[in-house]
Amino acid sequence: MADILSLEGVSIEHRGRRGVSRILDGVDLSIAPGEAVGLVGESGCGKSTVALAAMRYLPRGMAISAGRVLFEGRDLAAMDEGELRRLRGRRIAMVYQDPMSSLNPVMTIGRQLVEVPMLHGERDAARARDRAIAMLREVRLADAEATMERYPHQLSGGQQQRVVIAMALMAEPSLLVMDEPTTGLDVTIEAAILELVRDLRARFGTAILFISHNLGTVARLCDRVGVLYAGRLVETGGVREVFRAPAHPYTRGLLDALPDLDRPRGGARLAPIAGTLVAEDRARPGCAFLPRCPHAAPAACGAGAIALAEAGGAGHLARCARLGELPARMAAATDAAAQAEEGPVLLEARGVGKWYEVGGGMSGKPRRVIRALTDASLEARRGGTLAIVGESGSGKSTFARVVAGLAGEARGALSLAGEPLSGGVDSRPRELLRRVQMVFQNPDSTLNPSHSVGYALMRPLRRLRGLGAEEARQEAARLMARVQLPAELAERRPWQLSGGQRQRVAIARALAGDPDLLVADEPVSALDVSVQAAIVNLLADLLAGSDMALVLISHDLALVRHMADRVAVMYLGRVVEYGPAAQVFAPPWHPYTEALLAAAPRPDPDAPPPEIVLAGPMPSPAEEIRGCVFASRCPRRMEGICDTLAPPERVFGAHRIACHLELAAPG
Amino acid sequence: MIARAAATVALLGRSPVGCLGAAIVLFWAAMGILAPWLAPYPPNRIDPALIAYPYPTAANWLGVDQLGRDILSRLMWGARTVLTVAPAAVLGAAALGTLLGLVAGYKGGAVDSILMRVGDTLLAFPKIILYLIVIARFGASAFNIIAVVTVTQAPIIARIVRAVTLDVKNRDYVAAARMRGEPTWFVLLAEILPNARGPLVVDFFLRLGYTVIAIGVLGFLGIGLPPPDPDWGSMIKESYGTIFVWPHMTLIPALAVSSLVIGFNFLATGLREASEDG
Amino acid sequence: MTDKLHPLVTAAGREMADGKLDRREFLRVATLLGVGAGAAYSMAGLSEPAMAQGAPRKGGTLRLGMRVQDLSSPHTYSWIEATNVARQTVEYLTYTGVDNVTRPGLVEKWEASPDLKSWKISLRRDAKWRKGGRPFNADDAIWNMKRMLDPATGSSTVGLLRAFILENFELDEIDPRTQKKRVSFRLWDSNAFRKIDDFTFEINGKSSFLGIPEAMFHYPAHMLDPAEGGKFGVGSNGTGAFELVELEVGKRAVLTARKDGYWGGGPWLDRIEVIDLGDDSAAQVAALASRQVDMIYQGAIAALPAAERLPHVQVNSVDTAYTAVARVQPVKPFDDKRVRQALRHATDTEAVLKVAHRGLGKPGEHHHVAKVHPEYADVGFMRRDVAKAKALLAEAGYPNGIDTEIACRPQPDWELLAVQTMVEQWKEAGIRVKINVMPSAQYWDVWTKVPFGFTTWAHRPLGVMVLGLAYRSGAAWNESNWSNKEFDALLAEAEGYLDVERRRAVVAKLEQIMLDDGPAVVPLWRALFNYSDKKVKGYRIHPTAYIEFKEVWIEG
Amino acid sequence: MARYLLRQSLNILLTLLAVTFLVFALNELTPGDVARKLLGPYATQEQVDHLFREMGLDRPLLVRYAEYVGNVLRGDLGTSVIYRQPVADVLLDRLGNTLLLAAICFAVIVPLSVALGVLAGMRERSPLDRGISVFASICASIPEFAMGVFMLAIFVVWLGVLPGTSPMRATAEWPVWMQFVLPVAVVTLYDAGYLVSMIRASMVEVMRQPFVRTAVLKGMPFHRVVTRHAMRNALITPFTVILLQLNYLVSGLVVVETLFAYPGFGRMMLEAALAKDIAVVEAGALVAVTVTMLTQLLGDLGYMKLDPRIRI
Repeated sequence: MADILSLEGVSIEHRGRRGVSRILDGVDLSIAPGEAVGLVGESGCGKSTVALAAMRYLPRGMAISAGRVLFEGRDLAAMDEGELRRLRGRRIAMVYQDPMSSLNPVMTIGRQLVEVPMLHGERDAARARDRAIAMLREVRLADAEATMERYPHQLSGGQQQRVVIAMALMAEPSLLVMDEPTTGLDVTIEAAILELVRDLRARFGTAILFISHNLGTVARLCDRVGVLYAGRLVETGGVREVFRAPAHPYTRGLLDALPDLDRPRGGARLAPIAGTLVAEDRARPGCAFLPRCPHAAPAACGAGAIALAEAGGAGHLARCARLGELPARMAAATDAAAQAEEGPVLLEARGVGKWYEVGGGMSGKPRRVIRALTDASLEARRGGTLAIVGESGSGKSTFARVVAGLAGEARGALSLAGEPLSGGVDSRPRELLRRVQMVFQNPDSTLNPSHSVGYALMRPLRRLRGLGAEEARQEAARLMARVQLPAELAERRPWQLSGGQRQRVAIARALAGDPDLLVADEPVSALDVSVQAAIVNLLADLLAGSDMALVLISHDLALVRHMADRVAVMYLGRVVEYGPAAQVFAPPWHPYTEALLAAAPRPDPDAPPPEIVLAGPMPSPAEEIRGCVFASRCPRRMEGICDTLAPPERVFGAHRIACHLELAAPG
Repeated sequence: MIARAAATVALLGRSPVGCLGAAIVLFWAAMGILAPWLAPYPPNRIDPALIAYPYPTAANWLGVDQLGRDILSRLMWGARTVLTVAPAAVLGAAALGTLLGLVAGYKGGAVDSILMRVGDTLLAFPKIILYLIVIARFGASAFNIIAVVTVTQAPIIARIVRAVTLDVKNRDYVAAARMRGEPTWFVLLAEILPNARGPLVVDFFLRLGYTVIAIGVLGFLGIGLPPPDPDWGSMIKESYGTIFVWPHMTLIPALAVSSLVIGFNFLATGLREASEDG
Repeated sequence: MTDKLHPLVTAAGREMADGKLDRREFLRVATLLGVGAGAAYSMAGLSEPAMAQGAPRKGGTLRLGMRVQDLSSPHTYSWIEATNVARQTVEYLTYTGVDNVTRPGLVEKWEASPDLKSWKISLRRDAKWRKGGRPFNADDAIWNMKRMLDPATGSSTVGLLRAFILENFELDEIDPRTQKKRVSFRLWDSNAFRKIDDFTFEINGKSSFLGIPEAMFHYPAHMLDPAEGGKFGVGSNGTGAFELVELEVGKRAVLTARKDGYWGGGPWLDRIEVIDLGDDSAAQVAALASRQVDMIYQGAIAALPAAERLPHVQVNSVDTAYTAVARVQPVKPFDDKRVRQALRHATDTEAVLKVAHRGLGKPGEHHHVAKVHPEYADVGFMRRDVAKAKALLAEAGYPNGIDTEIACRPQPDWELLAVQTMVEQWKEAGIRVKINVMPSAQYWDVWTKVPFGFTTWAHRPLGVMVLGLAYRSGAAWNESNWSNKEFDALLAEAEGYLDVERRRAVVAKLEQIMLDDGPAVVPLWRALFNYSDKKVKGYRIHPTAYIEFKEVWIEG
Repeated sequence: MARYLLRQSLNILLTLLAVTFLVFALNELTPGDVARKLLGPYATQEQVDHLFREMGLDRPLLVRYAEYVGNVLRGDLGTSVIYRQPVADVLLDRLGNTLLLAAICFAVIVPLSVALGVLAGMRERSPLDRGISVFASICASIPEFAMGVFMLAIFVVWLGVLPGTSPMRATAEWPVWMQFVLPVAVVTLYDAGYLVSMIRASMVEVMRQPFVRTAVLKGMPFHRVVTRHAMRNALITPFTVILLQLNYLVSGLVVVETLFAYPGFGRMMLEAALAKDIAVVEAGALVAVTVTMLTQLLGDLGYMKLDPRIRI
């Protein structure tokens, strides 16, 4: 049967004020009916452009400069507006990254859904409506009729994405283009959406072009995969072949950079890919990956265009000049140095909580209490890493901010090396400020765009360590060396730095005061995988041999597994499970921990589908919950107990689980 | 800072509208600065002999007004006046508004509520009455006009700065600054304020345009800068009655004031586009 | 008119025959003393000017562009605009013409006692109230006169007749500010107004006063129907030729012709619409140019060039003693008379007239007596002399000139133009003056207080009148706080002479004192002007800016 | 909702009190004497003093303010010094005229600027956008007095097809509607220029939103994407600004009213303020502030209607 979609040597150029740049370079890709093809790559590789090209909806300034995009054999470029309209929504539909902004905020879900059949030949509004309700049921939205009357903002992120998927499937298209459909969603929601898509695909037989930076999601859903780098397809093949036996050094790098959920701390050092993608790489005549490739041979790789070549199994192609000469992939080496013993307790939290009052007063809104964090008792030891894991809204960041003093006065007792660590930064003495520092999540906002890197480092040196200008300058240079940043970056502004570099500066800044406790709130989650690994390694190196304690906040279980000595699992402001990493990652589990582990995506096509898929959204932190906070979503909820009584704490040595279930001690 | 300003100028260079705006503003600025040397006559020199034929001649390129004063010279000196008073007034408003906006946005709570309420009241107050009362009380002088514009525009600027502050104060770099024990003034001025620069600069030029209009309106209503020193609004008012016979006396200053405001607005548009693209 | 001439008429006639009394002044005196205008003209050997400009035509509407003010209390009107509307309904007892000659109005004739203290007033019998048809009688006149002189009314007529017929007395109240008893005034005698019969009454004053008939033409001296309690408005009763039928303050007023016959002949117009155009001169011209109005009450200088060019518009003007003076108070640096002289020497009054008033009028001569005044004495025209001004300043101890500030009003526009022109002229002599323009209302709050100001002075028929009001030591309106004993004495002397030549001789000295020591720069004498459509006939502009519509008609 | 309305009403009352007191107090600061004003420059000082006492002006400021507020609450706005009429009469008449002018302007401005703003913003930086934007920017840059002067020069002086003043009184040549043409045109060009820029900016922003892409990729024709999906969203942000124009149209037309001798509210306020006619100024301030606050309230309510995300 003919391909649904095929890209034949498609090149796309962007003409802007800064000249012409090549976004895609000779991409060949085809999708057969009912097939799911994944497209992976880091940010800036051009994967979203492929999606838009498939719908002939390129942003202004972009145009196809070579090649053709064929839909069911017909060139999209040759179609007129009317034909295109009949195609869009009817034959090809799209699911987008950010469901909230993809839905019109001022129209009801129902109207937005009904539009699709009405645009494509349906005359009977009632029939279109029935169809919309049926489709909402297909995407397993609980109350389909009521959802029709709702506005997008009244739904949770997961529900919104289900609506978008329903909208895409309304006309039963033959191709569904999904552009990062689960990015930004929590892992449990992501798992549920992926399951839904798998299921729908099986029922409707829709072909899927699935675009993601997350190798795990691609592995879970796709038949074939293409790897993009700098606008070029560097490797393509069956998902199993590519993930098991990656042929291109870039693909290998991507896979090796990921922490492994099954390998604990000290198990291995991550293997980052050196450098970052820069604009010049796009125009490189030979291999675009050359400057970052550990196996590059400039003579062979930089000479001229490199064709896709057979790399093992059927249909497994890679674009590498040294395809045959590459050494076999090596198992990551264990790093003995990282296996240091934990020291004495540095940070101790006893019943720490943070409730906010919102509304009331002059705002005219009713007063509500947001229970961001309740009754958290944790400790971090010198030389060790305390990881706090949970989905958004779990209170993990609130804990970090309470420790850092950014959340103001908190409930409960917090102490640092036995001394009380109370109040916000404004009331902490300078010495205490110096001892607790923080690394933030977002590399875009961690540095002030109006200050140079050097200034950002010198300022804390002068304030926290009281250094003079010249001393501070020298010390800043040392700090930069310590985080492996070239000295000349000191004069640069944040926007002239890559995300990874910015995060290094942020770490250097946090280290400036030579702190005892470093709080890192999702330090790598906004970075590309290849860069992520380098930062993780840097943090590990910094910790090794120091008696600094790290509090790591993360949603990524694999990363936590890789870094943590102790792990706390949080849900809706409460610690539901806490203990040494090894014990937390082994049964018995809190049902929530279990669900998180099941949902965590693994870049393994043969990993079994998750057994537990959590339904529904997390309740609002403003709700007062009498029983277990997890009861509303718990797959093992016991009627009458879980939603009325607070769960008891079950203690297995240093391992604590807050659950009503009679959990067996590890045997 | 300088590099950034230079980059902005370079970006502005790519916006034709922005270039045109900058050219107009620079033209008038040059006229104003060079008026003492370029103006063919003293701006207030009255020549009764010229009243009989006030139209443009070789000696008076733009003609003379009803008192026989050279319009070109008055226009140039008027540019000097308006380009002194308007920027001073807007800078005053920007300073006051920025301070209030920073404090309101950063402190939040009651301070915010009170400051914003005061600002709202001021904005709800009919402006013309405020102008009149102040000018009736303290007299029509450049300083008083600056003061009134400062007071009436500050709340608007405070709103802009407050919005930026509310956004920026939750940025991580502000948290980082607080974590190293920086005093509030430092956080406000060194960490938050520079990030409001973009919107403030665009607003600054738009506001300059409005202020030029406001000064013109005051002059036109007869409560503007005191005569005889040339002020474009007053020039229009003084000669408006003669529009049926000597339209040039009115139309020329009207064109001047319009072109300057257009210049400022185009410049602001150019800067906004530059910041969007940059 | 009268059966026998007042002795002073005979005396005046003799003076005129001797060449001592100006013919115009004779006319004024003779008519004030009760001689009919026609008779007075013939006594003076003149013929009375004809008013008619062709055969009047009945019908039509005249639209007048003028501020429409509140009209509710005629006896306290402060502005001519208000009286211009009201006068068409509620008339004056007398009428002083463009020629300074006072003619009968509701009064048919008057006779003064030889000492000018007692005046016998006879009313005409054919003037009837529009409502009720009752004739206008002596009770009506006395009621109006008494009401105007009542302190509770607050009429400016008091100022005119105070010395003649009022006396001060202390009230029982204590003024908390001054800790003295409050002072008020009342008629000096219960017989001050005495009714003789229905159409005759007597006014008895405590001192001599020639100006009674003119005082009855004072702008708030409207004769109201006593039944209406001093109020005026739409439908109010009156003896005049028109009825007020619509009034919207600030917008418009409409008058329609009386239908039951008017005593004075006419009116010719069916309807008068007064349209408020604001103070903006351009609006005036625009309205005139687009024929939205037929007449503008007062021309603004800014609108003059345009009005002159409109083919259908005619500019009416009349020379007056209207002016505005730049006067200083005796505070540093103006405490030195040389500085005051320098100010005058530095002023080119011909240029000011030309520039600020477009040449309409006469250049000022720095003393407040105009050529139109009968007792005007020519003491020489002071040409501008910048060098002399500088020398005087240096002499006074200001070799580098002086810096000061002048207060003035933005309305009427010529005043501001004149100030700007003078300021420019003074600058050359080293007198650097800043201009402080304040709204009119505000200026009238401070006009007697500012050290340096520019103040309008209205037209008054005699030169000594203004001198007495504005320059006599301690006078209420002596805005310049100027005090000169010699001047005061001479002024008192001049006021005592009915003989204009003798007065002129004294006035010459007064003028000389003003030039030497006086506080004022008098830049010009205005010609009052306004605009009317050429189809408007029978109208002559009056130096007081009063408009009388009963003789006006619209040509077909 | 009820809570919101209650709070807003309180808010309006407080602001009204604050503003009236401010006007009262500021007026006290300005030199001048109401009694003198009533009697004119030529009245004697005794007459002035007499009236001053009679009007109770010798009492303390707060007492007089309290009395004023009391009177206002009873519906008595006082008497105008310049018009010598109850303030209510003067105010209602002028306000009526202004409201008529404002209503016509509003009815022209809003559809015009919405249409132009949407047309310009739907395709950012297209020739149509450039054209409309530059035109709007120029219109908004020409001050009303200058625009009035230009129009007057063209249509009255040069062409002679329109009347130069608008006293709202039909004459043989100029029916009332023709007298409205110039004031409305001046206000419309100036104000619409500003609004078009606002709406365009908002429209550009909305057209960049992913949901517009969603609509296009549903297969919806562009004009329907604009009218059905983009327009309503694009009007949310400028909605308050559009309503705020009412504010400007009621109390900000002083220049146009002066230019064309239109007997309106703005000119009344100017004259009253110049003449220190405190009763009129106060009443005018009351009206202006009420209009401001009501438009804000209306804006909030309209917001809620337009944008389901907003709840009050």
